Amino acid sequence: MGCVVADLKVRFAGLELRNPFLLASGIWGESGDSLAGAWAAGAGGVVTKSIGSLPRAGYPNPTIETYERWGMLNAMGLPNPGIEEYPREIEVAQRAGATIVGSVFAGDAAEFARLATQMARTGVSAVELNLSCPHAEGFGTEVGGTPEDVEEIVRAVAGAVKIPVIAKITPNTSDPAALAQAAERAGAAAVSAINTLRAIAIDVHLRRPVLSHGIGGLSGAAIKPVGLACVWQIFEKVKIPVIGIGGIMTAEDALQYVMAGARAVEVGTAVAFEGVGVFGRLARELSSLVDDLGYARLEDAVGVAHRSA
Amino acid sequence: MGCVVADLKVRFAGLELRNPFLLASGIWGESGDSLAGAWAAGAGGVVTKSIGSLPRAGYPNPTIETYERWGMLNAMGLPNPGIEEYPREIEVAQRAGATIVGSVFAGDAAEFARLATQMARTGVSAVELNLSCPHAEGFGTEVGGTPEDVEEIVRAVAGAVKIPVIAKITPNTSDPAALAQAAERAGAAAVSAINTLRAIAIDVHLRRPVLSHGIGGLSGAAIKPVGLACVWQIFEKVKIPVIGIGGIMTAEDALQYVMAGARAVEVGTAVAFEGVGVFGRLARELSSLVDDLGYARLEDAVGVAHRSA
Amino acid sequence: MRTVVRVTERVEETPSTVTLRFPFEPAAAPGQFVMAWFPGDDELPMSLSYTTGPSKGITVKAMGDTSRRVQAIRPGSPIGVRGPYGNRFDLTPRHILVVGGGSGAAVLAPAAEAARLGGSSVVVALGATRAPELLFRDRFERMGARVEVATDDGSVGVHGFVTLVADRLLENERFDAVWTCGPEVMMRKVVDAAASRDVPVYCSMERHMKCSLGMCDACALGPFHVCTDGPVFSSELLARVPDFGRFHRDPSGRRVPF
Amino acid sequence: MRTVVRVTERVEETPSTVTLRFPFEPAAAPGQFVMAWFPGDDELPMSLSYTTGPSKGITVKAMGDTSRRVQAIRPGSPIGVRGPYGNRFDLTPRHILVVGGGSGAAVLAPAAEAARLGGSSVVVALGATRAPELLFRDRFERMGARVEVATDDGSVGVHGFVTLVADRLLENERFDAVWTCGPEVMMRKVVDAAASRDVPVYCSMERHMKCSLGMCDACALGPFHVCTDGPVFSSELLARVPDFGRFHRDPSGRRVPF
Ligand SMILES: Cc1cc2nc3c(=O)[nH]c(=O)nc-3n(C[C@H](O)[C@H](O)[C@H](O)COP(=O)(O)OP(=O)(O)OC[C@H]3O[C@@H](n4cnc5c(N)ncnc54)[C@H](O)[C@@H]3O)c2cc1C
Ligand SMILES: Cc1cc2nc3c(=O)[nH]c(=O)nc-3n(C[C@H](O)[C@H](O)[C@H](O)COP(=O)(O)OP(=O)(O)OC[C@H]3O[C@@H](n4cnc5c(N)ncnc54)[C@H](O)[C@@H]3O)c2cc1C
Ligand SMILES: Cc1cc2nc3c(=O)[nH]c(=O)nc-3n(C[C@H](O)[C@H](O)[C@H](O)COP(=O)(O)O)c2cc1C
Ligand SMILES: Cc1cc2nc3c(=O)[nH]c(=O)nc-3n(C[C@H](O)[C@H](O)[C@H](O)COP(=O)(O)O)c2cc1C
Ligand code: FES
Ligand code: FES
Repeated sequence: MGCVVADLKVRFAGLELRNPFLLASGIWGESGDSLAGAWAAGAGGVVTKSIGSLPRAGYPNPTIETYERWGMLNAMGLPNPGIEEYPREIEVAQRAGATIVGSVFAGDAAEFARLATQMARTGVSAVELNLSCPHAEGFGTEVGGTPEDVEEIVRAVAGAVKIPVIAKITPNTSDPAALAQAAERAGAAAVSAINTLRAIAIDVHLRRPVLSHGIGGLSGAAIKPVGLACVWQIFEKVKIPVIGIGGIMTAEDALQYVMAGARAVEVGTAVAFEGVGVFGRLARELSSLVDDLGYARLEDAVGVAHRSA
Repeated sequence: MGCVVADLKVRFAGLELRNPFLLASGIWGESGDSLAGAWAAGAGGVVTKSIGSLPRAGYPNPTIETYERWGMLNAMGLPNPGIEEYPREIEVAQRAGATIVGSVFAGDAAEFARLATQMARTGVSAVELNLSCPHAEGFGTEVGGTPEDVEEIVRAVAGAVKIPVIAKITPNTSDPAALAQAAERAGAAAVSAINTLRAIAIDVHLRRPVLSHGIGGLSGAAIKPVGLACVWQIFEKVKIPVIGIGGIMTAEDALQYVMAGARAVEVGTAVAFEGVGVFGRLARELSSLVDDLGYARLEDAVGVAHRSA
Repeated sequence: MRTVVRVTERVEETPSTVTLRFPFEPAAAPGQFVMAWFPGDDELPMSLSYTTGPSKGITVKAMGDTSRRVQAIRPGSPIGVRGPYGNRFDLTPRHILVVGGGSGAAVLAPAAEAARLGGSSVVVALGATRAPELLFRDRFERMGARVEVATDDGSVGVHGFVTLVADRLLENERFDAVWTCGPEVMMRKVVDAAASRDVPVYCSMERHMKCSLGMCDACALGPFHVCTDGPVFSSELLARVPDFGRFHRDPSGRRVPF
Repeated sequence: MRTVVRVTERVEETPSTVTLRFPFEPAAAPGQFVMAWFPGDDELPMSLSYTTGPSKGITVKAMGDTSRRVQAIRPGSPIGVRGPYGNRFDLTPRHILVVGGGSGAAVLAPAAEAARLGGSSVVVALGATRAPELLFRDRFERMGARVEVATDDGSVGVHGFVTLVADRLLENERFDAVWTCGPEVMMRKVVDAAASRDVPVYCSMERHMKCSLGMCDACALGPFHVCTDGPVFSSELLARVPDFGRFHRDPSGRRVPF
């Protein structure tokens, strides 16, 4: 690395991140040691695995399929230790000094509010609502897939907690911006997009779906153009900050999200393909790239691609 | 090739195709010579470019972006010679003996019915309704993105023409099966899925979207898992045949669609990456593969993956 | 697959023609083209007028709105480049007649250069509206080609179309091949003239282009696509194409007679 | 990245252990594992008990429901295999003590074979509930390793845990390294015994696995992931892991004490 000068700090929704790269929910986030590890590797912050009211084992294996380096399919089934057990994991990450966003999932608005309240009590910096898992029966898009659902859930949570509420919305919709607008109306401090795309893998030799759950969610490079479009469309319709997610593998990918309107990004599948060292590399490379392009601060690039469009 | 014995013929919705591989709409389909060329290369049938009431130049360049070998983004903007000019192109393909499906797009149900009627007059074997272009202002998903829209349009067309009506539906929806059910209710002979996924590409050096239209549609291998999930979900909800589309590059991809419930498939982006010779290769390889798996006829494999799920 | 590069050099070749040079690593061969995107403006197919080394070039003639704006591009400006695309001139013929009209010399010059380097002899019939518009005349001479010119206004060389020059050369000399690029009606005449003398002609064809990947059908030329089967077509192949010299297609795919 | 293969051979190694052989081309090293999918049933991490050549193998002990059903799999049945994953045993130590309990010998046998091929000497402390359950005893002997056994019921060898044998061997001989695989409480004892004698121990660890790609966090072991940082961990690293020998995590990520 040559001289790295560009300022990658981002401030939004009451959060201050040392760089825009958050560990995405569901990756390395079930245990406190792993959250701490992602932070130590250079993540700007970490989002926990989505936590529910009760412990869940998730779906049986197979839960994962990969497509070369460009895609991954998963149906984990929201495994998590449950909100009673989880605070001890958060504590481990807190001792390591990590900036933590607590992710929760629930079956209705009241349960979301209850969970978010418990999550807030652990001292996390913000709470992210998983309104968007495409393969969890009774959760995810099944309860948070319409603007009405999003509005009701976010309103309940925003009324219950003092920390910023981030609504994580689905790309499996005709109008992602409408979901973001609903979240904004209901008091969300930010929206994050996208979760995985509803997808499936079939094995022709075995004549069956590969994943035990059948339907899963597609992540990785393949979904970057889709995530970018969601962020692009959301940015044009809401004033609250947007967190971009989907297929970020390089600093350039991240900057594409920023120029489309994101203030921060989350990184998931890249951790599987490259290891957690990806966070250090992304931060270094983004700093150079932002500098090369003549920006003093990353924040100056937020949404700039809209000006020429 | 060793001995190729499996029967690839497919019969559905009044169509009989020599093999299940149709040329997808928008690829090689603006001129009659190209339609004839795809047929000569071994396609089981050809779908025309989507034709509208008037000639359209489409969007200015750039209209295309590619992602290595796994994806492509386009916003052509539905260029087409218009329904008055187009019959002479169909005639060229007819003289070559091609089985032809005429694709049309329109701004409302009445225009769809008018266009389909004109298309039917050319003698095509079926008409495919483009209810699903994600980047055409006033067309595509903007008029055919909800079950109500689909039902109204398909009903108008099915009442106006005698040839089979195929409704091509969008993946940019929370519930693709609901769109297919609407098409079935309204008298569609088949549904085809999927069209491209709404997506965008940003160039960070130029700080702008790459395509002149900004938003485009993602196709190619990247969308195969999504297309398969749409076909899977549609197959569980409708009785009419399904045509699978999205990212088919190999015979195995095609067979995945068939096992998920498709009776035929359309191939688009593979033509750009491999050339039109892809049709001959796919048919040869699928015949062997189907044979290896112990099926006498491809049709015996339709939907089999649902039995084990 | 699109690279954003900065223009390093701008050369006014003729009053209506400008060459832009830029760093672009991928290997290219004479005859090939790139899709050149002028940000905020159109993306256009442009033959590479400089094909060797890491610094490539395109030579743009002022035709319509975009190409006129392109001419104003200064060194340092970014352009998007993808490619190179298409096939190439076959360099094996030993005695070659090059027939260029208008901006056609842009693609013919690097091809002739490569042929000369390979030891072939090259005669160039070069046409333009008027003397200062003769593109790459010096470049052809520097490479050791014999150049014979024609101008519409007779300001230099033969008064009239370059096909007059080509006809005369074909009558007096035995060429192994003819390479031509220019208005299609001109190329059609060259093909007809050479046919009667049994000399194969290779035409660098133009059609409206969008994808340049052999997919969108915009550049259809009979059963071919100019972007992937061409842009260089032999007279033998063109004999099977009724479109040749008769009609092209506008961006909507409608047939437009020449 | 998942290959569907057909089982070519099924060997009943002990009353509760079955080896399945199958064609699988990717190169593998002793210590590595695959994710083996038994269609219609679970996908489980399984050490490769045969790592060389195109025919690989896994050796499955009847533990719970799935592994019991797996044992019924016949030659010709399809299984899905992805991998190999994880790190490998370092083969440089010259005098190695191998301590295997239960199905642990599955991963230790190919490692010991490779070490013997490399010229190292190997002593094996092998434990089981009863004599017929001693896994790969013949295989260890055939490769020229000295084998000392322990059984819970005393039917053969030392009556009691294999750690008794290991302790005695560590006391009487100077080993360059100890390799062990078996119940974690056993491995913890081996590590403690070797620590006092300053011999490094390499443990093949097990945790619940889902992705095996270092992503889902199911296999978290302190700051490590068994699937990508392991499964082989040195006693030096394990000293930094409070979980070791104390708790693992169930499929929901909850801590479960041993
Ligand atoms: C393979 C190929 C190589 C070419 N090489 C050169 C070259 O080296 N130098 C050069 O000056 N020109 C070249 N052209 C022509 C060039 O692409 C443009 O057609 C020309 O610059 C006019 O563009 P315009 O937008 O200014 O004109 P417009 O006013 O838009 O139109 C003038 C003409 O240009 C054509 N045109 C516009 N857009 C395109 C397009 N996307 N593809 C093809 N034709 C188009 C129109 O059909 C019209 O006939 C080449 C074309 C092709 C197909
Ligand atoms: C790296 C590694 C290598 C292994 N190698 C072998 C081997 O060579 N031979 C062998 O017989 N066993 C091996 N195992 C253990 C094996 O994966 C299973 O745990 C065991 O077969 C029991 O499975 P079951 O479903 O029958 O038992 P269950 O009744 O489901 O459970 C019994 C135990 O198996 C564990 N288990 C179930 N699923 C998994 C899973 N996905 N990942 C890890 N543990 C699981 C449970 O935690 C439980 O403690 C290995 C495990 C790991 C992590
Ligand atoms: C294995 C896996 C597990 C995931 N679990 C969750 C989860 O629990 N909650 C959630 O909101 N998103 C979850 N996601 C979605 C990611 O957070 C992210 O939105 C998505 O993977 C796209 O980003 P990527 O392409 O960088 O992976 C999961 C993704 C993967 C691959
Ligand atoms: C360049 C291009 C143009 C397209 N034009 C049309 C069109 O006119 N009408 C239509 O229904 N679909 C159109 N499509 C969508 C394809 O028919 C197909 O649904 C999609 O590309 C997915 O298939 P693929 O991955 O095999 O390309 C177009 C796709 C591409 C790439
Ligand atoms: S430009 Fe699209 S096919 Fe040639
Ligand atoms: S099994 Fe998923 S991280 Fe190891």
